[in-house]
Amino acid sequence: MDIKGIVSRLEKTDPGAIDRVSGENEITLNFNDFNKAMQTLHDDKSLCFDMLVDIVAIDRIDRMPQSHRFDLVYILLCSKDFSRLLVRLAAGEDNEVPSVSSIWASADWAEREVYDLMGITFSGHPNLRRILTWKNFEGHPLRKDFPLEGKDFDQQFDTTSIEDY
Amino acid sequence: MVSATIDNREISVPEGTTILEAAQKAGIDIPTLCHHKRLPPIGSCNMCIVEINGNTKPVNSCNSPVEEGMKVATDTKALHEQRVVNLKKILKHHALDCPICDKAGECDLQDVVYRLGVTDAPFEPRENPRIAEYSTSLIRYWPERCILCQRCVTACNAIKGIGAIDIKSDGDDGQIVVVDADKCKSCGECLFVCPTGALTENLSRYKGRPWLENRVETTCTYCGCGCQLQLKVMDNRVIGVTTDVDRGVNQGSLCVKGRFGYEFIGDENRLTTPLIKENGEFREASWDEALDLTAQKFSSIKEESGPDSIAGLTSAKCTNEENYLFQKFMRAVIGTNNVDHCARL
Amino acid sequence: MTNPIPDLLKSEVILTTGTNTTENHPIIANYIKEAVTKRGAKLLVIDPRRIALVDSAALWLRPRPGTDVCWINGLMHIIIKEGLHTKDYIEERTEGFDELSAHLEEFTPEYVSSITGISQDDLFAAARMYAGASPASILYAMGITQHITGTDNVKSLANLAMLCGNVGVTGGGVNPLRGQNNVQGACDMGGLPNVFTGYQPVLNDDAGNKFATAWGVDNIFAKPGLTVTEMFSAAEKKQVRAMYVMGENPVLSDPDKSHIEHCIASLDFLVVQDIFLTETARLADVVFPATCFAEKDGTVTNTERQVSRVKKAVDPPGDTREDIWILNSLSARMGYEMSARTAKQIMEEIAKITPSYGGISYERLENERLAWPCPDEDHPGTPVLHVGKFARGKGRFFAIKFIPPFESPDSEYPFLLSTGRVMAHYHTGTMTRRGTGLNRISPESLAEINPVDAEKLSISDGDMVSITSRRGSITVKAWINKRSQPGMVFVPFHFHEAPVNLLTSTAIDPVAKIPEFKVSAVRIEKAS
Amino acid sequence: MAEGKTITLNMGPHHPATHGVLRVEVELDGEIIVKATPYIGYLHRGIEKLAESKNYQQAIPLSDRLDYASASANNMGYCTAVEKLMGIEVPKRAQYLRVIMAELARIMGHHLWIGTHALDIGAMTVIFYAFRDREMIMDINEEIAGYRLTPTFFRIGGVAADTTPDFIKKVREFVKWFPKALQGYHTLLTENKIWTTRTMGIGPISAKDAINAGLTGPSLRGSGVAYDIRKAFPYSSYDDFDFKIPVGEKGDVYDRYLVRMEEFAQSIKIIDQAIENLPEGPVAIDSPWITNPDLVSVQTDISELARRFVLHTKGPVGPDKEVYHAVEGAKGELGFYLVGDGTEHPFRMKVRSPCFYLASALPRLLVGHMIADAIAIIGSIDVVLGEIDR
Amino acid sequence: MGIENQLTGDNILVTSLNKLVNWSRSNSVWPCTFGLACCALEMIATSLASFDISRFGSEVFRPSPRQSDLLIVAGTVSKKMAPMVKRVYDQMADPKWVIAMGACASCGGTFQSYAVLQGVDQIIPVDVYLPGCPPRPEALLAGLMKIQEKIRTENLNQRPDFKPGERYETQVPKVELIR
Repeated sequence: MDIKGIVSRLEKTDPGAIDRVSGENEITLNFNDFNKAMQTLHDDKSLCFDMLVDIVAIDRIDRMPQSHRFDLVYILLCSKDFSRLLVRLAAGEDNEVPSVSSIWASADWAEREVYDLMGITFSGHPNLRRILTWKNFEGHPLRKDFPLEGKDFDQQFDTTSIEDY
Repeated sequence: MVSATIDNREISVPEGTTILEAAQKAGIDIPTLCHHKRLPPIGSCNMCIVEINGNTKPVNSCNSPVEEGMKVATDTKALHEQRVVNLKKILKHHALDCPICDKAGECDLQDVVYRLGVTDAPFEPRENPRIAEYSTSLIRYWPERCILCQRCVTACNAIKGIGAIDIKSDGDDGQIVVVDADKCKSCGECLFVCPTGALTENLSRYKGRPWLENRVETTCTYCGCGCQLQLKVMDNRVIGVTTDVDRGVNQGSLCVKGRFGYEFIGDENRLTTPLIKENGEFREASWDEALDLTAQKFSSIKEESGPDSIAGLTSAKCTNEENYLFQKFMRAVIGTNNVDHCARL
Repeated sequence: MTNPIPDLLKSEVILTTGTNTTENHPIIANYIKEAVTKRGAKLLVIDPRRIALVDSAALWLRPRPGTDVCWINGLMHIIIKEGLHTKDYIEERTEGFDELSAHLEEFTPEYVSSITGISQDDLFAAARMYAGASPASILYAMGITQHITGTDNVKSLANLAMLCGNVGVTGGGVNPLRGQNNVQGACDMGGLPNVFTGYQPVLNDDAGNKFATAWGVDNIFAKPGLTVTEMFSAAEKKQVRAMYVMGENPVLSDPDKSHIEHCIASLDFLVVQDIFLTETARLADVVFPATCFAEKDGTVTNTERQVSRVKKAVDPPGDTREDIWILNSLSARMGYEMSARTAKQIMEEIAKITPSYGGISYERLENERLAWPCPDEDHPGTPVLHVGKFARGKGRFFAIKFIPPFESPDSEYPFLLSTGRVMAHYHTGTMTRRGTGLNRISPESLAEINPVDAEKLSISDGDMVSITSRRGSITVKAWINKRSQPGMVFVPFHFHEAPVNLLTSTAIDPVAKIPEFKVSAVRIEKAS
Repeated sequence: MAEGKTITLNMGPHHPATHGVLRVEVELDGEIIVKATPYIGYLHRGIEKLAESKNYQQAIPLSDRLDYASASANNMGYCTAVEKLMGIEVPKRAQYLRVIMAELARIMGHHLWIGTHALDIGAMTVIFYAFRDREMIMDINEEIAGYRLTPTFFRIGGVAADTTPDFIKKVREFVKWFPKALQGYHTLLTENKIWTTRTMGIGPISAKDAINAGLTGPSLRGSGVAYDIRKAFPYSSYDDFDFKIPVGEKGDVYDRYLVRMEEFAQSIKIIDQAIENLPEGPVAIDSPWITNPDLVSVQTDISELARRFVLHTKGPVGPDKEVYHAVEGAKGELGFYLVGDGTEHPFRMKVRSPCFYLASALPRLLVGHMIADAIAIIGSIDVVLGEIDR
Repeated sequence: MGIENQLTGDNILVTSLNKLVNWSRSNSVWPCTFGLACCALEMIATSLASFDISRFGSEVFRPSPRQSDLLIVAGTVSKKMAPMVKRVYDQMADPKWVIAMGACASCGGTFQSYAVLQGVDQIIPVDVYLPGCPPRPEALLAGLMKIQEKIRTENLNQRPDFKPGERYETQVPKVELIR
């Protein structure tokens, strides 16, 4: 289904959800009715985006004070006609993004990875904890203000300092 | 105000601004080589040619002013070919030593070649290499890399008003020649504006590439002008000084002390540990021992003959914060007003 | 400086006296040349030496050293006689004009030209040039201040500027060119015996109490302390028994070197804190290794009162610590805990108790440079001083009498010595004589002697000559050129091989206590 | 176990059958798996953070080391994504060469899969035959790119070098030889009684669950969904070749095995068509902003030397845009989400790794099976830890 | 520890026996399958038909550290994996040797990042470093030959592991029953 069809369908089911449409397959959703819109994207018969391909978190620290810091892009796929849709959501540094793991099972690990590397918390996630780094790792590496070589690059490494789940 | 269109973009600029400045203000980037923001227009490289009102005879945009109702095209096919031919003529004189040249990585010639996508230079390179006739003890001239763009000569005359160098001839053996040897103060103005590696610093033992070193913006430590300059630092060593054209009162230009006086920072006989004199000889001491001895001496002298028996000399070479702390130390801790510094020398 | 440096581009006439700007302030010389060549300004140079500025000068007066008050009064005499002074500006904004004009009666052109050696029509041309143009700015430096009449010279320049309505206007002003990168800052920060920070006088009590409470100390003496020259004489008389020298090299930079060394020897305890083992540090009991400008964070104030940032680029060598750390730990060991640890916190502390630095903070300095006085956060700083009305209300004219210099040439010491700086070196050469670069430019000390004198003393260029004064003698290489006047010799003071301050006298200006470096009587002979 | 007591067993991270450093904490009720929670991150190197400090050309070797079993397939993903960001078109010959290298890489990946998968279940000899054929592909890699496992043969705007005569000969040899070898695998395994009992009906996943869990590639096609990026979103002139998409029905280990074996054959068909009608022409886009000048002209020509220096220090500039582009890697949809910011460094590079989602589906696959079947299931989804942890 | 305790001291009888022990050890170095990343594939390729590590007596790749003498650290050692590497090394019986295969194991290689241990020699002693990313199978065989050469020229009581305290003290891992 092409972008115009999707937008018109969404306007009918939950009006005001779409903030703006950009590019050939990207829509931006408002924060507070984000969860409902995603649910309709998945359940609605004619849309049926039944696969969440990936969740991308981008740290836009350079435009910090004026606008929000993080951009979350959900890549959805409809397995009927193999059409792809990018859903963008703007998230500030401290607000909790509603989790979509109840809608798509693949979101479970994807959201854990975004939490681990970027530090965005998801409300309603079954067990939101670190997945790639270890339990007592401080900081979120993919943030722009995190040094590439880590905070203790020049100290002697000691294995007992690593605690894991 | 004069209004004209550049690449069908409406612009209106004050009388007398050149087409190049107007284009830059409108965000159009015309390739240039001999133009420098700090210098008056030179117009020796013909990179910035534009077509005016459709006639195909190109005009240098860096030194021709905007007239009312002028229609300018900055990037047509003919212009591109003409620029490529001009660039090839310039490249004819240029030596093949990018890998060993200090300026590689930040060289304007490289950027223009990369941008215009020149892929060959059919002209015959020169047979006999040119012998350098201009070099000061601090600035080295590589005649083989000189593209005769005359930026250095203009800088020496326009900014510093000295006029110590000039260009010999435009032909095959053209190079910089010294007009008046003892007028040159080695201020490095020519070095600063040189687009290629023809004029390089002849001082620092350590060489760095622009993407390896980081540049720290600071104020010069010598005279009272307070020029803003950037220290080039590579693995904890200052290897050079550069400036930024639109920073501070000096707008990019420096004097010989500011540009070349950085060797003392990494000098080997810098003091590195506290010293205490015992019967005429200095011996190294730890910080605690030296500080304790000083504190104890000051306190005992203060008790015996009062706070006014101690005097302090701060310095005009320390920062404001250090001066403030010093006089606070003398006035609050020692309790005397005997504080002075060398404002009088 | 009352006006910022770029203001020079707006002045019609630039009067420079007592400053070799091309060698000591090259960037300001840039602006002067740009003003002269591009903006059509006229340059009036009044300097005994033939400095490089003279090439682009419209008129060059060559007074005998030490006669500055005389020719300034002479110019004012002519301006008033020809009615070129700005009457309404004087009426409305100054006081003491009639007393001044009465005093100027005796400074007729003939009397002035006999004293200073400047021809009469030069005096008339200079007076008409300066008074005719508005705005006109005055630049001066050590050539004016390093005399026993230093304060009088500056006051007379102020008189001249106010006479022609050139103070408090853009392109005008009386502008001292400070010699060092933070000498303005050091004075602002209270590095003087008689003032706290921001020139709040020690004498007035509420300033004293304010600082006492701010620093949590019971009381601050309301008695001004000793200046540099007085400190050394007091040390000789055992009144001062200990000294703490930070970043200074008085042995080489203060006048009468042997006197200084003698006083230091009589000290009980001397602490020196510097980046190299200088001549003074060698005589010290304890030496602290300090950091240079590339190894610390902080701010400096340049000659146009602009505060700008100094940022740390490299780590200090060996076990060297920052001066802030040294002072903090020293005061902690003497029982007074200083709370501010970093330069940023110290600047906040300064801003709280110094009105003129009130609005200066590191955040603001990140993207703009502020000229004090800048009382609060959103004040843009004041590039031009005394706009509208003078700081003290009305500008006051002073009737200054002319006093000859302390030592004038006589039969036994026929020549006049003046000390100063060279382009490639800085002060005692602690920093500039380290590397190879600047040493190649000017490797050694050169005494500039006029060809006429060289002829008389049969000295040729490059010979070693010995220069002696009542206090000592040095040998130095001669450089024969037209820069010095006949009967005058110029020697730079950077080189410890030829310590010229052996010759200078300790005569000081009564008010500013600045020694008379520019005029000493000496004798020159060919070194055997 | 009496009274419902269960044992918790730690499989990995150092375990011969976990294909690398995957750790699965399994709760056993006797032999039956009651609960399984996989732990990953033991090979997390921060490739996405490293890519942000490199320029576009320097990040190519990083993409090599994502799914190291089939290196060129990742290069295909990264380079086509960057070219889509910069909006440049790669010459035809380079596209064909890229297809050949990518398909060879897919076959290499499947060789590793069939070898270790069979070894885990007990068929010792398959790995020897599989790696013998894999060596032939390694020789081809070495022939044209100089390195066996991580050739880094792709460049932005084309490929690193043109073909050598030996390369064409070796590829033709391999295309002629491989179907016979494939037939060998079939005789070894497909009708093998032990193989079928150990794999049929084990670890089934319905199409709906597979899609919901984000599975892609052979594991999804095993459940009957014919989703292949080469057909759904064709790239690098894949639509010039005709090949079939093998699809299973029940989605168990055996179906996935059949799908991959069929993919062996299809890839050979693609390579055959590509090598036969390899078009003439340049192998790299001839834009001075992107392609490096050849080494000879650099020694003699200043403009080429200057251009080479700028290309090596700065490199091509990515416009201020965001783009998502996916390719069909050996394990599934390998996507790159690239954010350019007008400089030569990528502002953000997110790798959509298929194995990440395959591993996340493990709990659903393992529960209810015996511990021995877990080995078969892990082998059948064919995860590579370099791509999961990035 | 077995044979060393009885054979200390340097006399004729022992030296020849010394050679015998070293000869037997060097020709049957059993590596532990410790594949972490891309180097693991080259290690597998080395152990299979085309490069055939069994010519050097090392074809027996023991999965459990208890039965292996040589630990080939093949691949990037991330900081999360480091304790496991240390534990596997500690569980190996002495005498044991270590090959750091590839640039990542030797010095962090291309991955100078927050999550990678810059060189496995920070946590365990390494005998042979193999450059390459991944090293060619022939390089791995060359490394193995270096190890064998080292074993052959070793004197029995030189073994650091023989004298307790010299080598890395075996850290007894915290074992708590996982409920």
